[in-house]
Amino acid sequence: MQYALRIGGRTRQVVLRRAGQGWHVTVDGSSFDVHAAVVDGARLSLVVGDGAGAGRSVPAVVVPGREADALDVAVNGTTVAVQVASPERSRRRGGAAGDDTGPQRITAPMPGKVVRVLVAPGDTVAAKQGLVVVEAMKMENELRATRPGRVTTVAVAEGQSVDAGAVLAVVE
Amino acid sequence: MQYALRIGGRTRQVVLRRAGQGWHVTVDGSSFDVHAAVVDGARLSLVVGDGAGAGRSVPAVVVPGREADALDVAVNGTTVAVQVASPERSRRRGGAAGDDTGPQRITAPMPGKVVRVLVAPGDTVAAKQGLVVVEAMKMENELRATRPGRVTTVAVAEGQSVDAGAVLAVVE
Amino acid sequence: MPVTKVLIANRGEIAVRVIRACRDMGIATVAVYSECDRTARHVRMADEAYPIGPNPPRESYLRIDALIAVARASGADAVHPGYGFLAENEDFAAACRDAGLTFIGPSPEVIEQMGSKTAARQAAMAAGMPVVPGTTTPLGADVPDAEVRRIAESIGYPLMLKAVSGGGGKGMRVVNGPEDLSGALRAARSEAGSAFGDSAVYLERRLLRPRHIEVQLLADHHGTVIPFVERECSIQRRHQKVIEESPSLAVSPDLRRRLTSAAASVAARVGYTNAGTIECLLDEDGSFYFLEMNTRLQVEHPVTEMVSGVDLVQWQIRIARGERLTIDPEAALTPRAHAIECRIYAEDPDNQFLPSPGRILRLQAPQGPGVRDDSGATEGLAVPIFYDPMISKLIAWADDRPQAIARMRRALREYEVHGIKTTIPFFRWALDDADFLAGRFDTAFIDRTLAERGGAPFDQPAADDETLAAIAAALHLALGGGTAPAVGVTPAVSAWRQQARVEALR
Amino acid sequence: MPVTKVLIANRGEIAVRVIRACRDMGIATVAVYSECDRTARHVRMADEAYPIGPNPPRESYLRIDALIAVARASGADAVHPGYGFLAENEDFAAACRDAGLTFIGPSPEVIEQMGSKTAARQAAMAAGMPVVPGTTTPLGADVPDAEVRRIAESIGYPLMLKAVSGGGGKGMRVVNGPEDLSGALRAARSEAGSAFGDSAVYLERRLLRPRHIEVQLLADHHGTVIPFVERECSIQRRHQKVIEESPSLAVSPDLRRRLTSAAASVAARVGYTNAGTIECLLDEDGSFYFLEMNTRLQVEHPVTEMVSGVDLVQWQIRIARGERLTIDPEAALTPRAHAIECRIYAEDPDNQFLPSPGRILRLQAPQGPGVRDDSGATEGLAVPIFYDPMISKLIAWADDRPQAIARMRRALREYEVHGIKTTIPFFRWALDDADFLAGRFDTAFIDRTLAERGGAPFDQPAADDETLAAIAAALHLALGGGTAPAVGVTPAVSAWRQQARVEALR
Repeated sequence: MQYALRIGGRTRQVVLRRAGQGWHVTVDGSSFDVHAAVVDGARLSLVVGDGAGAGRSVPAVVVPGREADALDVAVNGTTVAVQVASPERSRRRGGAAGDDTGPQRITAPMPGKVVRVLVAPGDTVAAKQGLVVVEAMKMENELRATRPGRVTTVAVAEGQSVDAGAVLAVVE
Repeated sequence: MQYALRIGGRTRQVVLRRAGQGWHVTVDGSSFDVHAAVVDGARLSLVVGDGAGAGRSVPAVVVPGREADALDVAVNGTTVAVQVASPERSRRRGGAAGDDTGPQRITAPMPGKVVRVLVAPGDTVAAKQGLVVVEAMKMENELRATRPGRVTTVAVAEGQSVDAGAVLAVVE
Repeated sequence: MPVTKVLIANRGEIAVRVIRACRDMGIATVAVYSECDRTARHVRMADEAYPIGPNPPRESYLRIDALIAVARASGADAVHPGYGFLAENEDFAAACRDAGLTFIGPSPEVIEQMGSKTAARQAAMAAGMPVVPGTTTPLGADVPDAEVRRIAESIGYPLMLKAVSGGGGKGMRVVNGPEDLSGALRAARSEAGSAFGDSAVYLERRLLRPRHIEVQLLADHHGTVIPFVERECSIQRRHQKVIEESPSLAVSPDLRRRLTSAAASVAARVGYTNAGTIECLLDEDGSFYFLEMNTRLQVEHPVTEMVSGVDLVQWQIRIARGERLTIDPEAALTPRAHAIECRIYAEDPDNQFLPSPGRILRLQAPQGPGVRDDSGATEGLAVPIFYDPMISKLIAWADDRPQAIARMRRALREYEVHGIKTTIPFFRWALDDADFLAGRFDTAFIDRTLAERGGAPFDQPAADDETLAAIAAALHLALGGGTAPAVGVTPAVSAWRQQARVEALR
Repeated sequence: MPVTKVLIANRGEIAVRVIRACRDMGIATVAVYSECDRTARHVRMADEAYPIGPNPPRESYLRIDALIAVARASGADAVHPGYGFLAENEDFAAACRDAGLTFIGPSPEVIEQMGSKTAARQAAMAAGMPVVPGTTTPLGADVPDAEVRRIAESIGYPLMLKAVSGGGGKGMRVVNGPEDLSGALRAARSEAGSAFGDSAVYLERRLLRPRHIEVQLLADHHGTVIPFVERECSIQRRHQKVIEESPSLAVSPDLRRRLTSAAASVAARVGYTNAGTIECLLDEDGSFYFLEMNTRLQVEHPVTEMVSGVDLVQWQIRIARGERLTIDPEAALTPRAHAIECRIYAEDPDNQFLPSPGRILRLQAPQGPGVRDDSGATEGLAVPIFYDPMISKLIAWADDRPQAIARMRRALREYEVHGIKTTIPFFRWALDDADFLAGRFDTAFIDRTLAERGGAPFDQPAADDETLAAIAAALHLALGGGTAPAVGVTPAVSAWRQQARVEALR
């Protein structure tokens, strides 16, 4: 079995092959002998060592991520976002917010309610200037421009509920 | 919806009818207004009162029982064995162990290994006389006759593994 | 006054905490819930449950009329407000008293007096406790910006802009210079108005590197006030505490004596009863200043419980019943080892600690010696967006601070919360930070840390972790685990499907 | 002696407990496991894991060669034996020493001496501690029944028949009269032989209504022996403790002084080191008798940890490292409030406490103030039939005994274990029993209770509970929940299906 997994901006090729009681695993060419056991639908117990169950104990919790075909994998006290790569998926991923060039797409970091819109299309804004205030969990969070520019779109109105990731405004 | 549920040797007729946000429930003719919410596949939250969610809070955990069509229902700190009754099931249930008359069927209370058989068919045994010793979880458990009688069947041999409920011996 | 059945006018972990105290004392409990809290832990744990309205707090947990009606309907004879929501609302305390209910907290009069931060500062001064220089009267919504600017200049920058009726860091802003004032004033007034129904603010000189130190008190109806060993609460983000400990490394036995007796004097002077906390700033030179009094149980009360062995919530109930305090005052001021608390929030520490609500797909709390987890969450339930995103408080106790920190590290490593982001990665970082370990910090610790790190994530997988994650993900997929919740194999999914079915049946 | 990486030669909750202590101290851990324990909690928690054989203990957890091999392979420099299995096996302790490993426990010589119950009795007598009248030399398998019968008559009935190498109630039988002797002898020898590899037994006078009281000790390599406040362990079934508490209602400060100093004398006399426990019988007239010494950590050690604030497992490691005990002896003998422990077994209290193994379909442990749960179980895992059926120890701590009991009741009510039978219903009954509450009990409490109840179940649903269960069952079915695991909706089921798939892939 072979999987292309995108982690931290880089795609890894993972090849699994049954070997005795365990698995012979290569990740981008590096080899590991792993014994794997399912604890429940999300919990795996890995023993990385001789493939027969002796070695480093790595409990892993694997749950669906927020995006399609994404997994959040918790190992060793950290959570790693894994995108299961496939051709369709790669196309869908273009144009994410937060690029250093091009238009700034200001998105809601969490679901909430727009309590105040501080700018209108056509406004010129400075870096760090507040654009939209979203309330969630009793806190007001002012979302700001990262760089100076001109507001081209305000996509929400005061009082509107927004989902996480929803575009609030675009600054060019 | 209607269910015939066997609890503590008695069958109850439970009728469920949606009523507003909740349920109107009758158990053998007694009425209850219940608001029910699923927490997960085994956990229910019931509020027994006005049917609209106000009243006594009854968290319930419902898991499959050991027998077919059985449920173990934990409510109020106790666990109630519930048999979902149907015509086929009723027939299957005859002749349980532990009756006060008729043959005594000595059954394994837990899975384990038979370490010693103390009687042979034809033996006369006194009340409380040991018949078979089953080891489970490092403890040897001597299973005894409840009343005096004659051993008609020894169904197991030393060294044999047995499941919970397996008949070990019959004394008449 | 009788306390035989307590209505808990709150939700989340504090509702669970109060239910446990009541149950330890054989007292019946009544929970209330908003729509999204129908299956919440406090609802399932309580003896009775009553719906009080839609999700927004103003339509449920802040509705005094609905709460009093539930008390009547359920036959409750007492009300515990928890913290937040109506815990420091004198109208609610008065409404309970008027309805013949025992309010488990101080009198409405004291709540009102100490609830006004400006009146509280006056009370502290009258009791001889120093206060931070600042305005002594509230600045209402009608005070123009120019007037506020004039007052600000007379106090001097940097300063703090705070809600008169504030609490929990809401309606609070740092103002470093005149250019920040208008924006901060607008934000603070708006937050204060929406959180407390009062948009008045006041100004206070901002100490440069203060520690936030506070004194827990219990006061009975017979004139006894017991102060406890101080709590160190300087580790804050957005003016909300995230790590608390007791005792403080910065407080000597002599300072403890002076600080706690000053705090007790303030409580005694205003006729305080029940549990309360005097919050102070401790300056680098060892001087301390009254900041405000919280007229309720604090989030961080378990830290004091661990180092004193006293159950503060049970004492709240006993005091409300009219019992006399029988705690040895000397013992209360002698720390029994060391305790530390980490507040586990559904927040993303790598995205400015913004809330990260969602469904908890896997949850396993740490256990074992010296570890306590006060949680309001359960696996499979969603963290709603409407309320404070704290899901649990993890407390570690051990002989001394290094051992308590080591135990907390172990407990954080055991803690499994998956499906949402939490502050756990931040704590794992902080508990290894040299400044934190040496006790070199003040209230700006996190802000400085965030600035210094320049966006470097706290939850930064090492190359080795990424490789292990790749292996785990591949094996998960190979062994039949999917990626999509809708067709996945997690138990929460069956719950969702079932819930959908329930909805369809309605 | 270095302790930087500990191999834990055990499983279940005690392996988890030792991992936690190591982690609190920054020490690496190595777990071992039999086939059925591959996904057990201790395996997942440890830093490293090694398989040591098939499920029967003799083929895995009792294999000294396999354990030493794992220590070598993993680079562990120390071994913690836990309790049970090889914890009191002098050959194992010696094998560790020979392999250059630090054995976290006493020397093989002391284990051997105190492991022989008859030699231990002689040591106690030499130290001036009274012993129960009985045989002073072992009765091997070759001693004929008639000879044993003769000795029994010289001591007098009723008497106890005990394994010389016994422990944990195994190989122990009550003999009320000559007619019971042969059966009891056969059973005790067989159990002792299979559990300890030594079928020798001895006889002891049976006191009529004794309490089982024990003294926890720590002893370092520098001659210091610290005894702790006694534990009360009279609530037993099949000679195994199920409820323990500290302090005992039956022990006055004066008796505590005499009892603990006698216990410390025995330990000092034999050159004892590390953690150990002197078990005693306390007669109705206040006289106490040495019963045996357990040369290892006890199951019930958390009770002492809660009332002393001392982490016994961490001290075991520190003593093994050669550190000096720094615990204040007076503090160790001054109870800090009250603690009580209930052992949660996978047993059916309504079927003679027979084991009830199986899969745990739902598990939620209680939390909050004053509650500690030391558990080896996790949801979805099976309790294997091969080992001790204890899945967890629940400990409650509070100001005094009534409050500790009230808190334990609350914790038991919070405890959700479904899919298997447990002893929880028995504890719920016991904690409401008038005799237990008044402290009127001895070691025959449960046996008498069972006889008096004549089969009345502890887990007896009231009519109201049956009606609620019927409603819950019907709604469960109506809302899509099934009855059969194979097509059910429980999360464990997906795990089963997945496991099946894993098996199929192999």
